[in-house]
Amino acid sequence: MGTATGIIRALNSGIKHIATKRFTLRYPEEKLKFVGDGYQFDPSTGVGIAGLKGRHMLFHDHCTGCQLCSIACEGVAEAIAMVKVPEEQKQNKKSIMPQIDYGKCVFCGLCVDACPFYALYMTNDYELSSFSKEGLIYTPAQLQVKPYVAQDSEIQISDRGATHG
Amino acid sequence: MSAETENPPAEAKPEVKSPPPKPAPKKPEAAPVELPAFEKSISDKLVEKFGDKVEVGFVKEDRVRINVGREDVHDVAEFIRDELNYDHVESVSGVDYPQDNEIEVVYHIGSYTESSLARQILVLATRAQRETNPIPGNDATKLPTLRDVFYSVEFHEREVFEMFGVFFDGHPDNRRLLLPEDWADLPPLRKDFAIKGR
Amino acid sequence: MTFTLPPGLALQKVDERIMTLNVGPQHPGSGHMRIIVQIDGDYIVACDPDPGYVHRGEEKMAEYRNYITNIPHLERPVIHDSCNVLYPYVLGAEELLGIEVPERAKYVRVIASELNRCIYIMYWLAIYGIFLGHSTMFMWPAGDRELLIDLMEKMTGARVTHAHFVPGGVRNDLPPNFEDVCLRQVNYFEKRIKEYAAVFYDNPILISRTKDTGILSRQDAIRYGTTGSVLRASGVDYDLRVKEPYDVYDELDVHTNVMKEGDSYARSRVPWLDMMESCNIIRQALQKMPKSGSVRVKLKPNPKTKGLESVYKRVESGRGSLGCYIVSDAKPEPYRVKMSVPSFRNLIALPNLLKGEKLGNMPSVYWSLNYWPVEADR
Amino acid sequence: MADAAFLALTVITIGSAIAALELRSLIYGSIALMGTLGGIAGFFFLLDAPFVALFQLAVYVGSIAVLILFTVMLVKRELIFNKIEDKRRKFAGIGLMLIIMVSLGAVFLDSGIKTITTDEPATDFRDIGTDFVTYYWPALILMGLILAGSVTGALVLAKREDVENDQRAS
Amino acid sequence: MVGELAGNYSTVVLMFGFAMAAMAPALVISRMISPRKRSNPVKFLPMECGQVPSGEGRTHFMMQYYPYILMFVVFDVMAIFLYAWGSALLEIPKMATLPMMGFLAIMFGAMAFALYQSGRRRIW
Amino acid sequence: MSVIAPNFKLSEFIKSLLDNVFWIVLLLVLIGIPAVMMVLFFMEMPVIDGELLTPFLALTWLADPSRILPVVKAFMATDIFRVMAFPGFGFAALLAAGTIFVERKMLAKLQLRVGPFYCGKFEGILQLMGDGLKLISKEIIIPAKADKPIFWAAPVLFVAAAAAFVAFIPVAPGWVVADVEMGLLGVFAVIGFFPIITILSAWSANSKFPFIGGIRALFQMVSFEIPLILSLLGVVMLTGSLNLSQIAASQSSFPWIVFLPVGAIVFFITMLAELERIPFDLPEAESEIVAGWLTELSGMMYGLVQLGTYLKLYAFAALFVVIFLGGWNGPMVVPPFPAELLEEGIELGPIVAGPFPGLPLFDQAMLNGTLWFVLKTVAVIFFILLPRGVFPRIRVDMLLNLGWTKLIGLAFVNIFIALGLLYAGVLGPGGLQ
Amino acid sequence: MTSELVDFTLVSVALLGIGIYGLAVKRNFIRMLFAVEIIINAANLNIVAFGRFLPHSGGQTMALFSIAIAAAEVAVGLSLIIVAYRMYQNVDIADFRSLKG
Repeated sequence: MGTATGIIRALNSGIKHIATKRFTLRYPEEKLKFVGDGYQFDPSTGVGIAGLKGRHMLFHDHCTGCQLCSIACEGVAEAIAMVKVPEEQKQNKKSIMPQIDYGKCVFCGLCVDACPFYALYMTNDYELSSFSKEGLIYTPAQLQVKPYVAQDSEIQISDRGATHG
Repeated sequence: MSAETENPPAEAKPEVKSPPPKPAPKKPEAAPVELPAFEKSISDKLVEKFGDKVEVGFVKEDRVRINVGREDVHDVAEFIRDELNYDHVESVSGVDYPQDNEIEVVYHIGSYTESSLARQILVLATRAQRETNPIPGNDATKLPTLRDVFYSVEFHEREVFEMFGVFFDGHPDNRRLLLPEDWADLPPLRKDFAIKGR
Repeated sequence: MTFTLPPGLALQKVDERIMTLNVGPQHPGSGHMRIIVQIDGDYIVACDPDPGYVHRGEEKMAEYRNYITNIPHLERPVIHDSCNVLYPYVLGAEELLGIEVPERAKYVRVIASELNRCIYIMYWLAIYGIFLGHSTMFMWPAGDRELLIDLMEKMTGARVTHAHFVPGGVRNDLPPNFEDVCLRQVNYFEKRIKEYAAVFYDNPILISRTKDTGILSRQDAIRYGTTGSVLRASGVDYDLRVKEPYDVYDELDVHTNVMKEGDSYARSRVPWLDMMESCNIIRQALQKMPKSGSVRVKLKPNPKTKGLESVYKRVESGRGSLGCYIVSDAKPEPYRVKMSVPSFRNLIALPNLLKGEKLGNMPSVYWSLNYWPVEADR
Repeated sequence: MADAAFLALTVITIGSAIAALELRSLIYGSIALMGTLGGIAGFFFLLDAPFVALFQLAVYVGSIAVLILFTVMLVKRELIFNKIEDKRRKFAGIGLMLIIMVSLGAVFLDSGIKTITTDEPATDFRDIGTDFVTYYWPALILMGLILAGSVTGALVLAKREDVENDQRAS
Repeated sequence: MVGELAGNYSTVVLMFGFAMAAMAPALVISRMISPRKRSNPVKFLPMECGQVPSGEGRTHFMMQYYPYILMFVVFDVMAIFLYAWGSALLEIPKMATLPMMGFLAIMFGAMAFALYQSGRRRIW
Repeated sequence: MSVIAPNFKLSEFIKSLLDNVFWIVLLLVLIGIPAVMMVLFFMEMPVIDGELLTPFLALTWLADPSRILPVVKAFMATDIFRVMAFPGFGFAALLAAGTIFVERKMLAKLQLRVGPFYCGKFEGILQLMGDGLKLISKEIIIPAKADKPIFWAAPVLFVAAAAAFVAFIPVAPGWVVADVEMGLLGVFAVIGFFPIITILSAWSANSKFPFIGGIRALFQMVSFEIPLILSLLGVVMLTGSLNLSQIAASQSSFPWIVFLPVGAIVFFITMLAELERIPFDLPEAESEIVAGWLTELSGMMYGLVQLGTYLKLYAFAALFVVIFLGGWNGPMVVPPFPAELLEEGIELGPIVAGPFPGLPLFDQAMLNGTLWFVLKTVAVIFFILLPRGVFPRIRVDMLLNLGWTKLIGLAFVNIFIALGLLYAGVLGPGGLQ
Repeated sequence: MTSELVDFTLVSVALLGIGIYGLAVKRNFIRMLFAVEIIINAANLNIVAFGRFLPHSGGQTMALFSIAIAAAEVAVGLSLIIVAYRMYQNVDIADFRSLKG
C-alpha cells in the first residue's frame, strides 16, 4: 500500500508542478538585476562595497601608474599588464595604465582591493565574449568606457512559485 | 629559514609558541607554563610509554604534536590506536626539508568514537631520508606503512608516495594515484621540483 | 615494486565471464575520474578508482604565492563550495598571522558558509538525481540553487568563485537590505526542498532502488576515516560545527542529522536534512548578527608569519570535515599547504562498497559518497 | 497473386535454410534460420492458418530465435566463425540429401495427392481453441507436463555446478 | 479457395516494406550530405570512455538472468495457448474450462520452481 | 545575423534561390512534363467516374480542381494511401512528432523550465525539424570492427517493425491498414521482433556498452512480453475476438477499463517497459552504461531509432486506447456537413466557389472516430510521458522480479476476474453485452 | 492455378532434405540444432497443409502442439549446449564424446 500511495504522491507532485510558474530566466532577453554599480573598494575603511565583480572600469584621472593592481594580479591570474598610453591620454607621470586580458582574468577583485586611489572599479558588465583572443584584451581606453547594462529581472516569490519577474 | 629550520617543530616546543596570536600580545609571558591540561595528559601518556623515542612537538589547544623516528612510528601508531582510542587518520602530508635532507610525513590522527577526543587532533610526524636524485620506490626514502594500523591512510600514503617519492614498506597497493601514467619527472611536491617560469 | 603499470593497461588474464569496464573519464556516470570495474554479469567483482584526471597541483601552486593571492586559486577545486573550501585555509592563516576577526565578519562568514553548503548540496543532489535517471531531480535543484546563488552574488559579487573570505575577515560588507532578501529567499528555499520529498525521497522506486545498497557499517565508516554525510549516515554523530566549533558556531544552535542505516539512501538523505539545518543556522545567524561594525582587519599587502610553525585547521564543509595543514617559515609565502579534503577521504570507501554490488547500483553508491573528483585531485 | 507469393516464399524459405547451415558466421546463420521460420509462417498464411502462422512468428521468431541468438553470442568469437566439417562427409551428405529429396518427391508426385484440391472455407481459429479443451484435452494436459518438464530440466541443466570456486564476492 | 485470407495480412508486409523503403533513403541522403573525414582512426574505435579499448566487446553476458530467457521460451507458448482458449471461450461449455485450469496449474507449478531457481542468482 | 554568419549577404542568398527556382522550372517544363506525359500515354489508365483517365484529362484537373476529387477519393480507397498516409505511416509519424514536442515542453514545464524556445517563432515549434536536419547532416560513424550489414540494417528494421505494429491499429471504423482477424496476435508477433533487432544491433557494434545495453534490452523486453500478452487476455475472453476493430467496436457502451482495471494497469506498466520509458529505461541507462545499445549509433541512424521508438510509443498508446478505452467510440461531436455547401458552394462576397460534388472526403463517423481516438491517444501518451518526470530508473533485477512475479500474478488475477464476470453472467452473452 | 497440396509437400520435402544434410554433415552442435529446427518446420508445414486440404481443424491443433514441443526441445537443447560448452569450451560435437554413457 505504501508503494501505491508513494507513486500516487509522486505523480501528484509532478502534475502539480505543471501548473507552477516556471523559474527559468530567458537569458539574453532578460537579465538579472544585481546590487549596485559593481564592486568597489573603500581604502579608508578597508572593506569593499558589494556589487558584481564584472569587467573593470578604469578612471584615468585617478590612475597614477603605481602598478599595485598589476602586482596584486601577479600571483593570481597575471591578467593585468601595465602599458604605455598615448600622450594625449596621459594622466600620470609614467603614462602607464593597466591593460586587462579577460582571457586570463578570474574576476577575483584583488586588483580593486589593491588600488589605493579609487581608480579601478568592477562593473556589472559580464558579457565579454569575443571571436579572437585579442578581442579579450581591453586597453586602458576601452576600460574607460562605462558599460551600458540593462538588467531588470529580480527573483519574485509568490504563492505559485518563484519566478524571475 | 636557514638555521632554525633544523628541527622546526622541536624547536617550537620548549618555549611553546602555541598561543602567539596578536590579539593577546600579553599572553606569551604568562602562557608558557599553563599548557592545556587534557592535551598535556595525552602527550604525557605517550612520553611515559615510549620515553625518549617520542618527542613532543607542541601541545596546543586541541592539537598535540609528536615527532617519532621512522623505526618507532609503527609502534607509536599502534599505541595511539589501542590505548589512546584514536581511530582514523585525517590526512597524511609530506613536507620536504631539503636543508635537513629529510622528508617529513605528518599524520593527523583524530577520533570519532571517543567523545572527549572529538576535537583533538594528534599530529604524528616522522621523517624519512631524502635522496637528491630520487628513484621513487627504489631508494632509501622509505617509511613503514601505517595501513595495517589505520586503514584510512591507504590512499593518502599512495598520494605521498607519488608526490614525494616516499615508499611505504608493506603498503599492499603502492601505485600511482593522481599523476599521469607517463609522469617521469621528480615527485612534484619536493622543493627541488620547480614550476615552470617561477 | 616501482611504478607499476597503470591499472587499465595491466590487464591480467581473468575468467571469461569477467569483463573489465572503464567507467570514465568520458562517461555520464563518473565525473572527472575513472572507475575501473570488473563485472561478472551484473555484479561488480572488483573496483579500482583512478582519480587524477583533474589534478592541478594546487598545493604546489600555493607554495609560490603569498597568503592573500593564494585565495582565488585555492577555492578553485570546489567552485560551488568555494567559501567552505577556503575556510580552513583562512582560519589557519589567521592563526599564523595572529589576527583576530571582528564579530560581524564571523557572522557573515557563517552565513556565507551555510549558503555555500546548501549550494553545494543542491548541485550534488542534482547530479544524484540524474545519476538515478531522475531528470526532474536534476532540474529542480539546479533551478532552486539559483535562489541561493543570487544571495551569494548579492553578497560577494560573483556567482560561484567568490574569493570572499580573506585572513582578517571578509572582503566586503553585506549590501543594504540583504537581511530581508536573505530571509525571504531562504524561507522559500526551505519550502522548496521540502517538496522534494514527494517526488524523490519518499518515492517508492527510489527507496527500493537505494535502500540496502552499498551499506557502510558504523565500524567501517570509522575505520575508513570517512567524513561528513557519509559518516553521519552510518550512525556516527560527528559534526565539526558542534564538536569543534569555529568562528561563532558555538553561539548558534546546530543540530546534527544522523541516520543509522548507512546505505545509499541514508547517505543521500542526510545532506537533504543538512540543508534544512543550514536554513535554520542562517536564520539564527541573521538574527544574532551585529547590525553594524567592521568586517575586516587591515592587513599588510604581503603578510609575514613569525617563524617556522605549523597549524592544522578544519571546518565542516558540504562534504565533511575539510582540514588545512599550513607550514610557514616566516616568509610571505606558506612553506607547505596541504588540504585534507573530504572527497579524498571518502574515496577509500568506494572499492569496498562496490565490491559485490550490482552494476546498476554503481552510480548511486558512487555519488552518495559525496565525492567531488576535482576536489579529491586538487 | 498467391502463386507469386508462394514462389517468393519458397525461395526465401529454402534459400535461407541452406544459408542457415552454410553461412560462415553463426550469427548470420541464426538470422537465416529466422528467415526460414518466417517463410514457414508465410506458408501457414497461404494455407489459411493465420493463428498457427502468428503462433509460429511469436514463438519461433520471437522467442526461440532470441534464445538461439543469445546462446550463439555466448560462444567465443573465434568459434562463431569456425566451420567444422570435412569434404567427404559433405559430399556424402549432399548425396543423401538428393536421394531423399528425389525419392520422396517422386513418391509424392506419383501418389494421388496431386489431385487433391479443396474449396471448403478455412477452419475458424476458434475451433482450435474449442478442440484444445474438448477433444484434445488430454493432449493439452500432456503438453503442460512437457512444457513444465522442459523448463525444469533446462533450468536444472543450465545452472552452474562450480559455484564453490566462484570468484564472485557476494 | 486456399490462400484467400493471406491477402489481408499482406498490408502488414506492405507497411513494413514501405517503412523500409522510406527510411533507407534517409540513411543514404545522410551519408551523401554529411561530412566524411577518414583522417583520424581513433574516431572509429568503439566507445570506451576515452580509453583505448581493451578486450573483446562481445563477450559479456549477464548469466545471472539467463533463466528468465529459458522461462520466456516456455511461458510464451503457454500465453498464446491461453489465447487459443480465451478467444473461443464464449463458444465452449463451461466444463471445458477445467482442462485449461489443469494446464494452468501445471504451468504454475513449473513457474514457481523456475522463479525459485532464477531467484538464486548465485548459481548462474 | 551577421554574428552567426559573418559573410552572409541577403541579396546573394535570394539570387541563388531564384537561380535554383529558374533551373528547376525550366527542366520541369522541358523534360519533366513531357516525360510524365509519355509515361502516362503508355500506361493503362483506370476508369474514374465513368471516364477513362487520359493524360489530357489529367491536364484538365489543373483548370478545374473539382474534377480531381473523384481521383482523390479513388486514391484514398487504395491500400497505398492507407499505408502511406492516414491510418498508417504518415499519421503515426505526425503523432509521434507531436509526441516528441509535447514531451519536451511538458517535461520542461514540470521541471520549471522553458524547453525548446528559439527554433520556430512560437515556443520552439520547429525544434524537431531542426533536430532532424542536424541529425541528417551529421556524419555516420561506424566503429572499426563493427558488423556493417547488420549495423546499417538495424535502425531501418527498427522503424519498419514499428511501422508494421502501427499497421494493426484501427483509427476509425473501417480505417485500419490491416483489418485482420488475428490483429492482437499479429501485434504480439511484431513485438517479438524488437528484442532481436536490439540485440543484433548491439552485437554488431562490437563495443562493450552497447552490448550490455542490448542484453539488458533483451532481458527486459522478453520478461515483460508475457505479462503484456496475459494482461490483454481478459478483454479477448470477454469479446471472443482477436480482431482489434471488433474489440474497439465492442466497447460502444462502456470501455473495458471499467471492468478490467487490473489488466489495464498491468498493460500500462508493461507498455512502459517495452517502450523503455523512464522507470524502465535500463537499456539506455546513461549513468551506468553510456547510452546503452544506442552508444555507437550516430547521425541519422540514431534519428531513425528515435523515430521508431516514438512510432512504437504511438502504437502502444493506440493499442491501449483500442483495447481498454474504447477506441474511436465517443459521443458524436462533429457536426453534420451542411448540405447547401455541397450543393451550392461557398459564397464569399462576389466570389462563388464550388459546388464540390465529391465533398466531403471523409464521412462524419470517421471524423468523429478519429477525433475521439486522437484525444484518447494523446491522453494516454501524456500518462506515458509523465513518469519520466517523477520517477527514477529502476534496477534490472528489480525489473525482472517485478515482471515475473508481480505483473504475471496480477495478469492472472485479471484473467480470473474476466472469467468470473463471464461465468457469473455479468458480461458476455446474456449479460450487459 | 492456385497453389496445391503437392507444392507444399514438395517444399517440405526439400526442407527435410536440407535438414538431413545438415544433420549428417555439420559437427557444430548449434548448426545441428538449426537442422533439427528445419526438419521440425518441414513436418509442421506438412501437417498444416494436409489439415487444410483434407479439411480438418486437427491439423492446425497438431501444428500448435508441435511448435510448442519444439520450443520445449530448443530450451532443453540450448541448455545442453551451454553445459557442454562450459565443460569443453567448444561447440564441436566430436569433443562431446565423453558425454556418452
